Amino acid sequence: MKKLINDPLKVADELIDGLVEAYDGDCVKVGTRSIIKKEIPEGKVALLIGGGAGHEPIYHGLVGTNMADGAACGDIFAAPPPDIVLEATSAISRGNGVLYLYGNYAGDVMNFDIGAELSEEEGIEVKTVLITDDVCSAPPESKEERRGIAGLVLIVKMVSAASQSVETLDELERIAKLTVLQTRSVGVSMSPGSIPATGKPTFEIDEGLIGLGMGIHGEPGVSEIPMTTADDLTPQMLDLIFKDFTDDSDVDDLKEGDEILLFVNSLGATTMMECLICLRKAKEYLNKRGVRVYDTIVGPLVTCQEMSGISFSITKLNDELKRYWDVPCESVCYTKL
Amino acid sequence: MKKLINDPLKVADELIDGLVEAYDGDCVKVGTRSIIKKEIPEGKVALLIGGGAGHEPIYHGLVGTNMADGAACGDIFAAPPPDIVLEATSAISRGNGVLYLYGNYAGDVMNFDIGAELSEEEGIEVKTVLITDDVCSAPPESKEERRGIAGLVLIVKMVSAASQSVETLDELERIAKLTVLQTRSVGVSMSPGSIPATGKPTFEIDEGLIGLGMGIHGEPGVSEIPMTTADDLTPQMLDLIFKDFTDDSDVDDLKEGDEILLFVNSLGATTMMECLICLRKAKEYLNKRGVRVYDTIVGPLVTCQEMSGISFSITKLNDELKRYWDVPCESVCYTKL
Amino acid sequence: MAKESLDVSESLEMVKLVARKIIESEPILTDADRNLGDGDHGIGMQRGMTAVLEKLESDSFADIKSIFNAAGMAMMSSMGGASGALFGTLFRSGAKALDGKLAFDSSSLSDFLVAANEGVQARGGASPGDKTMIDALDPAANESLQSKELPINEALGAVASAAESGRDQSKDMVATMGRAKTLGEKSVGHPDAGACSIAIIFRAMAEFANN
Amino acid sequence: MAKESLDVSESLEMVKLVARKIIESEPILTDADRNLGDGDHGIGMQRGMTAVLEKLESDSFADIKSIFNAAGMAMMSSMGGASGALFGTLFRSGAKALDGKLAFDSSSLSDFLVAANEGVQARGGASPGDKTMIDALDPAANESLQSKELPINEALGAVASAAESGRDQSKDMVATMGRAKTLGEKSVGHPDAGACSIAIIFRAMAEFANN
Ligand SMILES: Nc1ncnc2c1ncn2[C@@H]1O[C@H](COP(=O)(O)OP(=O)(O)O)[C@@H](O)[C@H]1O
Ligand SMILES: Nc1ncnc2c1ncn2[C@@H]1O[C@H](COP(=O)(O)OP(=O)(O)O)[C@@H](O)[C@H]1O
Ligand SMILES: [Mg+2]
Ligand SMILES: [Mg+2]
Ligand SMILES: [Mg+2]
Ligand SMILES: [Mg+2]
Repeated sequence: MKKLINDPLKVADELIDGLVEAYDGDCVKVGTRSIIKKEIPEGKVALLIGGGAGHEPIYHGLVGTNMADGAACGDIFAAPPPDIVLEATSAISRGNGVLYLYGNYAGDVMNFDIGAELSEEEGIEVKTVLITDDVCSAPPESKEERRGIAGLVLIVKMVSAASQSVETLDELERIAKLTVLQTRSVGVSMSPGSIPATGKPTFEIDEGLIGLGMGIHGEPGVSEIPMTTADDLTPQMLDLIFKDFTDDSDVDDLKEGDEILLFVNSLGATTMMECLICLRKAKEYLNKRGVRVYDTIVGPLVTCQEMSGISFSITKLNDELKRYWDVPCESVCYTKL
Repeated sequence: MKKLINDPLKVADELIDGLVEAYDGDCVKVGTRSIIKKEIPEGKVALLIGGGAGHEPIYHGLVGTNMADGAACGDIFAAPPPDIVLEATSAISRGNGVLYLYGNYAGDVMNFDIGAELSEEEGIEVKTVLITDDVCSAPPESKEERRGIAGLVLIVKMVSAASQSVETLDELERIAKLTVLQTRSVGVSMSPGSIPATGKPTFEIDEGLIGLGMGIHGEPGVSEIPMTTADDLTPQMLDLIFKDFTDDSDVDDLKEGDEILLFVNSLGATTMMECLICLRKAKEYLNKRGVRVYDTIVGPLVTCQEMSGISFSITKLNDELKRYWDVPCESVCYTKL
Repeated sequence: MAKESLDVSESLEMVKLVARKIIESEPILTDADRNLGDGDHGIGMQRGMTAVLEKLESDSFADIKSIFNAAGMAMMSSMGGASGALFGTLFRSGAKALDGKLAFDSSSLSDFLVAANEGVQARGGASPGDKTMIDALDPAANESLQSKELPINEALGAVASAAESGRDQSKDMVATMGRAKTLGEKSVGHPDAGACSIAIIFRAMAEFANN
Repeated sequence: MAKESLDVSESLEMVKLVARKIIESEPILTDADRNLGDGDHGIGMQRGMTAVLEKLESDSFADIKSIFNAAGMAMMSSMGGASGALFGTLFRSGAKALDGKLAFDSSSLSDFLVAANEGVQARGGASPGDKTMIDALDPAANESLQSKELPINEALGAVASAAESGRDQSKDMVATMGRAKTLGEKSVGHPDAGACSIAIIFRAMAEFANN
């Protein structure tokens, strides 16, 4: 495999520098490896996202106009160290608290937690909401243990919009929790990505199988199932999301008349063509159930190098969430008029 | 290789259906396989783009708000047949002429020309401007023979913006020609994509080589060069663009103080990480020459299935083109606030 | 056994055989286009000829012209790509020369080929030597002029051989049109994909007429 | 030959050897994490230990504590990921137990390990049996309590063996923490990557003290 890089151990630093350039001046790099918005108003409740690199255009591509205030970036597939979290926190804090919003992985939780401790020592109030949208990674009873996968794009978009107008950190925390609660994803992986530093694939899988519920780093999923067609797989995956809304007593069922956001994500090597073919089937499925798609996103936004696979994410909207969704935004990862 | 599709011979039709769904009602399908905007004002000079499928999110993803009025879509890597061109033309015509704007490939030219003949028989005035941004595909003296590659995104964006306000087809033709003239691209390919129907790769290339100037369908380029680093390749590619502006007597040199648009495109499998690493080097190169990047786009927008490779496109701006660039737009392929 | 001409229903069967032979040859045509182009010629021709078969099987035809014209229309509107326009044009231009004909004889074959050759050259702008389908079509058209007095089965055999040797000669040519153009000298050594299709088309016709 | 303790400069060299051994073992650790996690443990540890080497080579150290603390800080701020926080915590928590110490003897080793074990369990929330680095660290800490009276080279040898057998036992465990959790029963058969690192670390220390 040919990768167009330089020193394989420096890819994370170099890609961050490139990302800052992609912002054409709207965002800047601070400290070791954080990207923050150039202009953050005094008194704003700040929003910090982040995670490991190698999943571009997330996470750090979600900073921008009406998007997150900053992102703390780790090395490839590695949570950002506490120092970087602290640097980012200090740079975006405007005296009204900082919300940390990131995917629920042990490494991220530990590093962000230490970063939060260090930030609090500097007098910055920090709260944390974990993104846990991957329904395959734990049953509804222990959904707080779930991983964060592609649903984060929908979640970060809405929480970012809310953060422009909320008055308190508590209020933003409430909104973030609500958004996470109403957002669920199911993914499959078909072939592995590789770690630039080693060139090695992150996992192995038979040519005839796909990993249902596999994580975006190649973490194991619920089961390996035979490779199948787009029209066969799509309903199976959506069934799991619908079932999860039903099984989880903290949320209402997804039912006729509901409005949702739909996000079809490619893990990288899966083409837009495939995503669109699956989207076509997903819409048919949703139409049949009378669930209305308020807005659709599709594309390779949450990737894992040249891994192939796809995920569906659904947010069940209410009037409040719809208001946040409607806010225009601009970032390298996602822009909305 | 695992592709998440259904009948391999139906991918083009199914992806178009999916694309229409991605527009959430702003665009609709007409005829066999065209996508058009739902609302096109009476008297508007209409803009039709198009080409073969399999390069998603272009071409048909470039229809939308302040983007193209319609796209005529062919099968995988095949220009749309004349009937489809005619259907799209009739559907978007509002009595003030239709501009065809598409990549210069023999197949496209022949089919769109026949489509234009059929449209003119129905009383619709048609003009054509070909996209010819690939500097590697012919010398400047015969630049009208060049292929159209990724620069089409910049070109379609600006011509679409202009089409919202021009009064005549001639005026839009003038603007399109100007935009094409000022837009130049250089691409490399590293590994092939495949044709869904056959599963076969579109070309072969040694593990240690990359194809400089290779077309987005795997058409041969100027030369095969040894695989190298991002920092070595990026300046080589930009040199070719700079040299072309110098060698072509129809345009001024790219020089200190100039403002440009910069687009770093992935052909599909090349990761955003790689694009960003190259972007970082490109910005360094441009800064050194005092050329200012007015706006940057980066991502897999002009793809060829799972082909890997990258291209740089540059538009040299003047006040007029800048005005068209500044217009906000929304489409599946590209959105700008 | 000499056969002076084919009637309408024989001509219909002949074009159906052409379609089936091309559909069968998809892998050969795909490989030819992979060498010099984008690898889709086989699939495109297959798609076109599938549409031709469908059209020919569902409609009825009063004369030879309408058979070839229907085939050309089916290709033109189902294929797209360079060969959709060109092979569509080939059959449609050729058909125009057969006004009112109820028998397909060697003289009609020649009229068909000359008109087809002109039509394709006008549409695509290629000339003999550019390494395109013209390099099989043009020799076939020339041969047909020499074979006007022969029985149709013999004329078709001669035309098919001319197309085949044109295809073979295209191997040594440097491409100056189409996707292979940028290859320059490196295009030498492979036959043109469109020329391969032409050879298959006329060989199938000859085979039909000789059985 | 029995050695009662290591002085500051010997301890410094010992930690440098640890760093070099881990760097060398990148492929083993990478493979271990590919089986059960995301395949980056080897690279992460390599990155961390490269930072440790740099730090230890450029600074001077007045006592044992500051060596381990510097190593922990270097890992914590260069690695990220679960192991950056955990291995950083290991060295920093362990260092805290060595206030003012100028010699690293078996009793210090035990104090270090007990504090490190506590620190890592508190930070990560894992317990023995969860199939994590704890399953090598906890047996090592327990062993160190039994070896307080031994010369440091012997105590380190015993601790390293305990860590290694803990690593081996982790093979049979079902993961209940970290990325491997979702594998459930399928996680059986592979050792935990972090446990592999622990075993390498203490084997390197023992090797140093025995040369
Ligand atoms: N201008 C032209 N004139 C005649 N034949 C052409 C021309 N351009 C292409 N061809 C023929 O078309 C063939 C390629 O067809 P196909 O692969 O279906 O189209 P595309 O190039 O659009 O992929 C070539 O092998 C060549 O014979
Ligand atoms: N909560 C935890 N407690 C103790 N050790 C853990 C915990 N989570 C992960 N680990 C250890 O970390 C190792 C993985 O480290 P590494 O691959 O660097 O981190 P990441 O999981 O972030 O990719 C595991 O093999 C395990 O030993
Ligand atoms: Mg990791
Ligand atoms: Mg083609
Ligand atoms: Mg072709
Ligand atoms: Mg790991």
